[in-house]
Amino acid sequence: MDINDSVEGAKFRTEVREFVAANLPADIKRKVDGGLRLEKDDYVRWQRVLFDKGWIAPGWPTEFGGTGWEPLQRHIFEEECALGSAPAVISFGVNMVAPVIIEFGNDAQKEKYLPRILSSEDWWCQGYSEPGSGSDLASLQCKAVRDGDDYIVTGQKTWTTLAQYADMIFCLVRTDNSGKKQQGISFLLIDMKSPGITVRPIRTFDGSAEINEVHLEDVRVPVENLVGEEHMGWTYAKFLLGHERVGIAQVARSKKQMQRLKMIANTELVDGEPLLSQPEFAAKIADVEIGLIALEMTELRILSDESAGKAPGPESSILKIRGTEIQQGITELLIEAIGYDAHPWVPAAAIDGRNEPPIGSDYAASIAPHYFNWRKASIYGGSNEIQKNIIAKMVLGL
Amino acid sequence: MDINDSVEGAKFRTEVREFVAANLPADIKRKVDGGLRLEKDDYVRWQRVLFDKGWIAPGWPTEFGGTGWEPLQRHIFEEECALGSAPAVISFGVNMVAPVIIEFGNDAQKEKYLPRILSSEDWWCQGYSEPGSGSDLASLQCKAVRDGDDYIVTGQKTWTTLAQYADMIFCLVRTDNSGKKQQGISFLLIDMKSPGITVRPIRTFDGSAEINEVHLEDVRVPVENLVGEEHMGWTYAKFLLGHERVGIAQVARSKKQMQRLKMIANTELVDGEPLLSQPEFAAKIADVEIGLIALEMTELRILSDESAGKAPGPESSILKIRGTEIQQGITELLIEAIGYDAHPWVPAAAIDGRNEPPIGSDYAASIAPHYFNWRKASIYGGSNEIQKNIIAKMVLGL
Amino acid sequence: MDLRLSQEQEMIRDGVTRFVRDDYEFATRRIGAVSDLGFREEVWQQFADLGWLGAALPEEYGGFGGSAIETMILMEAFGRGLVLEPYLWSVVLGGALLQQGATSAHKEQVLPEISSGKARIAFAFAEPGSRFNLAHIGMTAKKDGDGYRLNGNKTVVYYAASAEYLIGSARLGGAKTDREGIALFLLPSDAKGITRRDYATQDDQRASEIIFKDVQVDAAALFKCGDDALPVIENAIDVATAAICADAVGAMGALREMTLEYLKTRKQFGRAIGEFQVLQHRMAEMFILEEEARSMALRAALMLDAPAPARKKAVSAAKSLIARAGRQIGQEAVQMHGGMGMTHELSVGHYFKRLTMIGSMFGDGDFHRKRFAAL
Amino acid sequence: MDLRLSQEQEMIRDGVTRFVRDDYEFATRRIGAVSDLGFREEVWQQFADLGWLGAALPEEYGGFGGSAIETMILMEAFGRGLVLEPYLWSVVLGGALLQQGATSAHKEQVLPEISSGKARIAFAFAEPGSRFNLAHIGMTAKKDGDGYRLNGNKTVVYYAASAEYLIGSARLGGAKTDREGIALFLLPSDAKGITRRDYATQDDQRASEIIFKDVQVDAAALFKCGDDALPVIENAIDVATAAICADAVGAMGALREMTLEYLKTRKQFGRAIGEFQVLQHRMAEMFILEEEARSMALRAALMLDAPAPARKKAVSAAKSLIARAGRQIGQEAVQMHGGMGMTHELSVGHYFKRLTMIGSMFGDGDFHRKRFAAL
Repeated sequence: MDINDSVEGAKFRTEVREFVAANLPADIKRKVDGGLRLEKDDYVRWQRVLFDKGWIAPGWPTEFGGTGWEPLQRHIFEEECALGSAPAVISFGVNMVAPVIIEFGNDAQKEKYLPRILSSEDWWCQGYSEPGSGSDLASLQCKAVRDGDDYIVTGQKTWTTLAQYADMIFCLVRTDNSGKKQQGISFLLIDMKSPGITVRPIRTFDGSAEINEVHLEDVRVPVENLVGEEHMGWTYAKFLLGHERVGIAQVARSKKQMQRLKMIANTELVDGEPLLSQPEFAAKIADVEIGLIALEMTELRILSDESAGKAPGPESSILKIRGTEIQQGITELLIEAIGYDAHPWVPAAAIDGRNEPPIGSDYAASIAPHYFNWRKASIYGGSNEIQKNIIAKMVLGL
Repeated sequence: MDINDSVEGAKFRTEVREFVAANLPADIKRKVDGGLRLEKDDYVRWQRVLFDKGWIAPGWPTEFGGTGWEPLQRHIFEEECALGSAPAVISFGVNMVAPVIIEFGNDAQKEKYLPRILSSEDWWCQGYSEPGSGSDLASLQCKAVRDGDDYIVTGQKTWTTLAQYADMIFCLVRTDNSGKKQQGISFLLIDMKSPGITVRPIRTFDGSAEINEVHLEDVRVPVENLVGEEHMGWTYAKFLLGHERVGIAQVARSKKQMQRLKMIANTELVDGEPLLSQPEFAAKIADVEIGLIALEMTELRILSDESAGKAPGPESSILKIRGTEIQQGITELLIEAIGYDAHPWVPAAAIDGRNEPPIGSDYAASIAPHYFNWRKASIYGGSNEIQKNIIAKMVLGL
Repeated sequence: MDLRLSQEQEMIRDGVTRFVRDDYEFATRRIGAVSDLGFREEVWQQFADLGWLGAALPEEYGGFGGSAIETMILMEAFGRGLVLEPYLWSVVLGGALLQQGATSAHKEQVLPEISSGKARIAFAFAEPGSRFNLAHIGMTAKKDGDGYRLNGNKTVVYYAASAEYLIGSARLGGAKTDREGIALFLLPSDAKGITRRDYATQDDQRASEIIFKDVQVDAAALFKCGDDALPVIENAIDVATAAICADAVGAMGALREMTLEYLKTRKQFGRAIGEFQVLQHRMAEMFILEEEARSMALRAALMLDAPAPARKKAVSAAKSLIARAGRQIGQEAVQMHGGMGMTHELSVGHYFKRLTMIGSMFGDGDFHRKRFAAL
Repeated sequence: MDLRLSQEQEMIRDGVTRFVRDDYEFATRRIGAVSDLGFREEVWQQFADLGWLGAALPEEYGGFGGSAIETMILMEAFGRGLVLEPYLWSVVLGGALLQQGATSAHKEQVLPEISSGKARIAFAFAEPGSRFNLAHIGMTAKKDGDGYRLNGNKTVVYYAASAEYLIGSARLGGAKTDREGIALFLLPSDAKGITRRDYATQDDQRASEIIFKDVQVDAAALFKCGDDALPVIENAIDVATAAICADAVGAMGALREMTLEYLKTRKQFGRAIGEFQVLQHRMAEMFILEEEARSMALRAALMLDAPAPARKKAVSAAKSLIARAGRQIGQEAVQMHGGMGMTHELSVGHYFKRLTMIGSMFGDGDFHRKRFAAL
């Protein structure tokens, strides 16, 4: 055993680090470091940099444009991108719909969509949740009825992250109502410009507008946009949920936030002493930091098993639960750290290049909204309650 | 509103305090203060002191020997007894079976048993739990079959606290199996000297032997020992569970333990400084102490409602849950406080008047066993899980 | 010991509960929230007419002579409705400062204006870098002729823009965190040399950064100084802290109720999610936390007249527990509402934000735990 | 980065797992627990014969040249069986002290006796009042002719009664908590002037209070002194701490498994209690805690060869998390077993006690969190 990077691993780490340092646009880095709002263009510019380098889709098979990296190598890549202040690659295309297309799609679909995902020409969003079906995803009602060479899709999707930017949506739709609710679901790729689609923003209580309702009214979707077999969509959805383990824990991004927290706690003063030197606060930081170390090591153990050929299993629910708890824990300590400076609500401060001077310290404005916004982390993407159900049933056999 | 004792309340408080100080035998006080083992005789001696004063059964109607105190006055009494290092009055007779006899028993039962309970002539124990029925009390199997003027009782009771001292046991027994499990249960008073009763100690993992199995094999119990109506025992059992709120939170005893914890944390040194002055440890003590203050105030609110005529309700589950959490929290901090001194297992140290010098500090020996033993607090007497079920169903309507 | 409300107190409770339920719905509240003032002047007048502004003020100054219990009753109801009107700041905090600290001239002038709704007060006590230390005062008051000249910066001064009077803490002498050398000044909020930067807070309230630049006040503006000033400030902030604890209890109660309601109606996997035992136990824990918070807010109110160490200990115990309980109840309420809990449309998130802001107001949980343990 | 076991390591793991499962049942273990020695000499010899005593010791001293991973594998299995034999104390801690600190004469003499099972070592490091500070040493070593005279008290010296050798930390000079002036002595456990008071610990292990009164040792008994002694002690205690973390992980695994089994078989309200969602989620949390603990024990073992600051940080992170996880898992396991969990007859309570004692061994959670944060 060896906990250190291998010689090749260390070389690769340096390569990624230097690449990010040299190629990440300075304005994007500034926004990420300052917790400012990223626009669509920011994401796309960075994704195109990765695309040009051939690093946009490490998880794909090499024949479609993947890198052929081992899981641990991918881990290094993710870590160095995050530590270098690169924005996250938006998952919906590269890491969500693409693996489904690669595994279950036909050749035409692969030829049509994969290159456009690689090049960020298409922005994808995810049409899973509906108003009536939150944690109980399989109870979805959005209906697709066959009509000639088309499906006619009617229904509503919700919590659709960044749908306002999207060119395409992958949807779970109900094509049959007769059997168990998990049966009769199909997996459709839908052009967001199709007539009958309306996107309505849902404002969240932190003040941001990153999620949406997507209304579909008699939307015509060519049958060629069906992935795999009709009624088999639940299988593909489950494949997707269990597929992705690299990065789910968000260890590197939490490390980065932890650095920021410590910097801020070292700047804030309590009766002239840094807050960081107050034993009670230092203890809380240490608890989260120790949890983060445990999370990273757990992720490495799982990735190491994966490198050794062990199939992805439900243990990744651990990564989701602890990953979000730690992210939320850091936002909680951040808001604690700044005291009254968390009170002013200054939406303009989230925008890069603002003219007004900050209220309080220059890092303060984004901290409370970030704390509020991040409550979503334990709700979206399979709530932590659902993750615990999965562990109880799939791992513990209860 | 007024949070202070009324003039009469303050006078009464002084009266109780002085009475305890003057009448509690010194050897009993020494044992209670040192966390040493109390023998049957210690409990009985103190109970007889209270009996002679007329204070043994404050909760009873005056006609049977009660004091006629208001709930808040009883609270003062309980507090001053505990702070004065008096041992607790053993509940099974005075506070458990007696209220049932008073409410549902016949005159003969009242005349026979109540005076013997008041004078501590009879030691009672509780025959509720069985090996197969823990939290699911109503599923009990211990069978009573009518035979002339007797019931013949066969079955097993378990977790019977201090049954080794008992003269009498009050038992829930099954007299009918045909309906719902809550029906067909009867409430019997059984002489522990009856042929067919065997008491077997259950050693607990802390090393003590205060609980027992009680085996009943064809035990003849006169029909006159049936309380109330046959098959109606579940009603009486529920009455008993909901009856007693004064003292359930054990606030005064926890205050006493809190004083001890602070004394010890002030004695133990970390690099020459008292452990109590370490911010992390001081914070943990403060959290428990604040919880204790909240518990006391919650109890006072409930007792105040009761004084105003509001019937006891399921809110008392709060007192049970937080009361035991706080008791356990204090034992946890105590074991933390003494470091390595918790490791030696010195059973002889629990006995008053031992000759050996202690290992480590003289307060150390009882701390780890007490921490271990007190894990029972959240299990016995309706586990904290059951208490939360009660709150969810009875208070919140879920 | 008597924890029952008087008949008059029960009447106030019924009245304010009815008002919040019927006349202060979430949609109505929004009108105030988006207005310039941040609340509705007519509601403030209504408070005056109903006698609430004077409920806990002395009768000699136009009040009704009530106690901290009246304040608690009102604040709990206001918390339940996320009421925006600056009762806490003007009546409770401003009123306490004036009652404890002011000259009779000040009292006779200002208190009747407060209880009648004619004027409001804001208290500028926090400064950049002061965190929760009330003695951390860098603003200076220099003797200048018959009066004083004030210079300094105050931060997050709640409801300064809508107040006619400002009370400011300033330093006549001593180092920045000395307990001595502090003075309190009462001045018109539009005094020359005052610059404000107004903003909304995370929870739809209003506050300002205030710069005092060579603000001239006459000698009568000084209403407390020497060794007495800080104890007056501490007492008033304790009074306000007890009140905001009741505010939090009201918000917790509303959150718990709406979450309970959601659990009973929202269906997943073919049944109401309230049938899932995990959520039942977590709701039970929320309920216990709320009851503990209620007990502590009551106790803090009842102990406000106790000697300073006992008063401080009770207030800090309450605030420490309530900061923690408010965070947990808020987080659980959002979590149990799932995605709906994240929306701006539902009130859940707004209660969550309010409880978060209350968490650090007048000192966060750690600050008060430490103050509690040190006493 | 490579986290896979080698083939040899897998063989050791399979062997020791089988041994604990088949030959170290709870009833069998009891024979050792109630014996005079506190464990079974024949089991110790079996460990020697199976190569476990030498698994992590250097080949030149009769060992097999394994690493901290071999120690981790053995300790986790021992933890799973609550194994009583003093592997941790004699082989891991004693071995680390000798390897890092001893003269070659000592190593050549003692290490082969350790790996062959002929002798055992105990390390007397804690003193009354020392708490977890390894530099807090009041025992004195005075130069006396060619040797030294030792005087002082040591507390809770694990498995001193069954050890042939004692290692003691003593002070050649300096004040009680100075990092300098410390020396380590290796001496026969029956040296004249040594008085022991032996006892069982809460978790069925054995320990002693030891008084050193004018104990004469020759110059060769001193095996480390000056600035080097404390780093050697700290390193050895870190090695032992990493090992006891693995021990704890084994105990957690056993507890989690037996609790899971109980949940699947115990019926209440007409169904297995494992069907209650509250217990399912709490079991899931137990499982996560166990996996975190396993990750941290592994990481601590892998970092033992890193430079001292990184090693200390990794060991303290692990011990801090494991102290907390061990407490929670232990408490939950007892609670979910209900009344049965309280009995002496079932092993649950014994695992609980073991995890409690491990919690404070070599420093409790707070101590290690503080050490972690300070580095």
